[in-house]
Amino acid sequence: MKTESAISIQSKIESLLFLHGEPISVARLSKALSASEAEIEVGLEDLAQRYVLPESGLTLIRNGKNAELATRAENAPDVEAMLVSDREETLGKATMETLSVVAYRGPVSRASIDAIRGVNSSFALRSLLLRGLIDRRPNPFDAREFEYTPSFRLFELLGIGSNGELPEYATLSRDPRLAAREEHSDATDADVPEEDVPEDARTEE
Amino acid sequence: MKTESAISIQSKIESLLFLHGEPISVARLSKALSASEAEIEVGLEDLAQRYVLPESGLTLIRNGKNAELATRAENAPDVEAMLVSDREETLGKATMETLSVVAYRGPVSRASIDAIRGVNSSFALRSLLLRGLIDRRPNPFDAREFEYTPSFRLFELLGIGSNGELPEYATLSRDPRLAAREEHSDATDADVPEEDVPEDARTEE
Amino acid sequence: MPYHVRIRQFEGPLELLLTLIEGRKLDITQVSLAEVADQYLERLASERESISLSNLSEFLVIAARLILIKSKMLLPVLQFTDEEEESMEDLEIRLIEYKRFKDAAEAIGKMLLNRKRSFPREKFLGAPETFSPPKGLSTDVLRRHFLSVLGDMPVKEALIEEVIEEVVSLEERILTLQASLRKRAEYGFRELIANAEDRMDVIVSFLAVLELVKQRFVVVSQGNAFGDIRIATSAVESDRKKES
Repeated sequence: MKTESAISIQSKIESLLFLHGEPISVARLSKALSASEAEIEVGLEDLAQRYVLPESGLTLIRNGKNAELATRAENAPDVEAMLVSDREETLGKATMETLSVVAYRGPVSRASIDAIRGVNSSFALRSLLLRGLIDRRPNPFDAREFEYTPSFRLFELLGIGSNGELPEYATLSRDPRLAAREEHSDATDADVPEEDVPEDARTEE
Repeated sequence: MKTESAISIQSKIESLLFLHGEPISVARLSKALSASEAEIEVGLEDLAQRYVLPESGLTLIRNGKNAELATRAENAPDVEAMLVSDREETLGKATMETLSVVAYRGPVSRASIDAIRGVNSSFALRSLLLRGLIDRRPNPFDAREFEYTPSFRLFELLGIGSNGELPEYATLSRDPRLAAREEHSDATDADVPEEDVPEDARTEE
Repeated sequence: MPYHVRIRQFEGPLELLLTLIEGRKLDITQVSLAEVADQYLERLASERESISLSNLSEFLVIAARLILIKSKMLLPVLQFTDEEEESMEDLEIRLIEYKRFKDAAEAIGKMLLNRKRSFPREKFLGAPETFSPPKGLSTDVLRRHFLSVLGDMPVKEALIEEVIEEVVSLEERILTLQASLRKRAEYGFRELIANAEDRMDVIVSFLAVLELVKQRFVVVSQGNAFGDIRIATSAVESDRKKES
């Protein structure tokens, strides 16, 4: 098809490398894009050529039969500065609330965290993982799902041995309002009672 | 230094967006790169232009004062094969209506959404928040209220670069009463209170 | 008790109105609004039980506007206040706007189904994880944030209670009216609303009368265009009384 072929193989390779944080082999790219390894090699060449232009911020790293996307070497100072500043930054309300839910409720699934907070928590969880404040592991009962726990280093920092030592843990971790929220999260549009009062109703007063 | 200035701001912006992954504000880019927000805007524009070329595998998504790098929407079939697919369940009628109001009118309060739909939209909003299709933040003019905006995730799923690419954006993004009022009043009474300018002024003459 | 299955094609008053107008293949105008007014009131009366409390007041407000529009069509000589005129036109604007969003929702739905979509990159993908807690983190800070999450939980609040009051008042009004009519055979609508505190009060009374007409408890008549609406116990009801 005309429109299909207008998007070059170079473009598709770039999309795949962009999403993948690690090197990908030429063989794997060839399989994923149903193209010969020779075609992939040409695509990678073209990509590398394009990245040489001064307006590009990316670079292609080749290591034998593997390829990986990275930031342009000349931009390293800016990149480093951003990594450092991000880690020194204070955590926002959303991230702190997510941390508190993991601390009091961990091990806890993302779906439960979302339901308890009433909003999607994926950005907050990613930040907390990067900062080593929480850990992620596959749910032993459902391999498709992860569960989140506070990290040991977090406990060390807080000077406690387990989350049971958090203030008012027994009451707060079993607050009945939590269960009510989690129940509602798997209801679909159709079967939720209309009288259901949403969490943000109070803002309307 | 010659070599330093040869690397355009566009290149640095691309490096930072690539590294950061998640949406980043123009203000933060401006601070990180010691450039004015206007310069950043120009750089983002240039970047978006470059991504239009068929050999590019990336795209720039804009949402208000934030920007994010993502894969080219047309490459989805190739990219999906390599990802753990997060199959979306279909959304109900009420949820879709609410989503469309937020997409075109965001930032928008719950009261305004309810007024447009003629029904209470809180459950639909909660469902959209949990799915990460919309975001909420306190209303800058009234902290007791939230305002809702479309999320980057929504634009990613729709395969568009900004809300301007939504169908019939120009018509739907504007309140018809405001449009009527502006039409009927000249520049001098632009800031009279709403009650003073009836929308049917013309028919009353 | 048999299962009570809720089957409703519409969620809110605007959707109901639009369904009625489109069902007759009409454009959205004052005339078409007047044409579907009766149907709207019938549906409202017959499906009131399945309408949630939080939405009922909006159904009633729109019912009141439809009654205004209908009376304007039927009695062109009637004078309306600017506010009333505006509220009639506003309903038309709102309905057109609602229809646009309903169509947009469908368009967006289709877009979500096609395979064209972008994927973002994870934050700092590939960057090493380093332990970097925020300054001042303590167990008490965590406790406070957890409490704030708990505080976001649903609270039954005033808004809903107000609506309940409105509904209760509609029900009460019907009972009061029935009781009064048992004592006296006929009432004037003006008499009925003499003590009305506000517009909503008048609307509630009017709806109460409509409800009673529907239940065949009363019959209403109007002598001339500006005459008072006379409300009288219906023949059916008088017979019922005699029998008992």
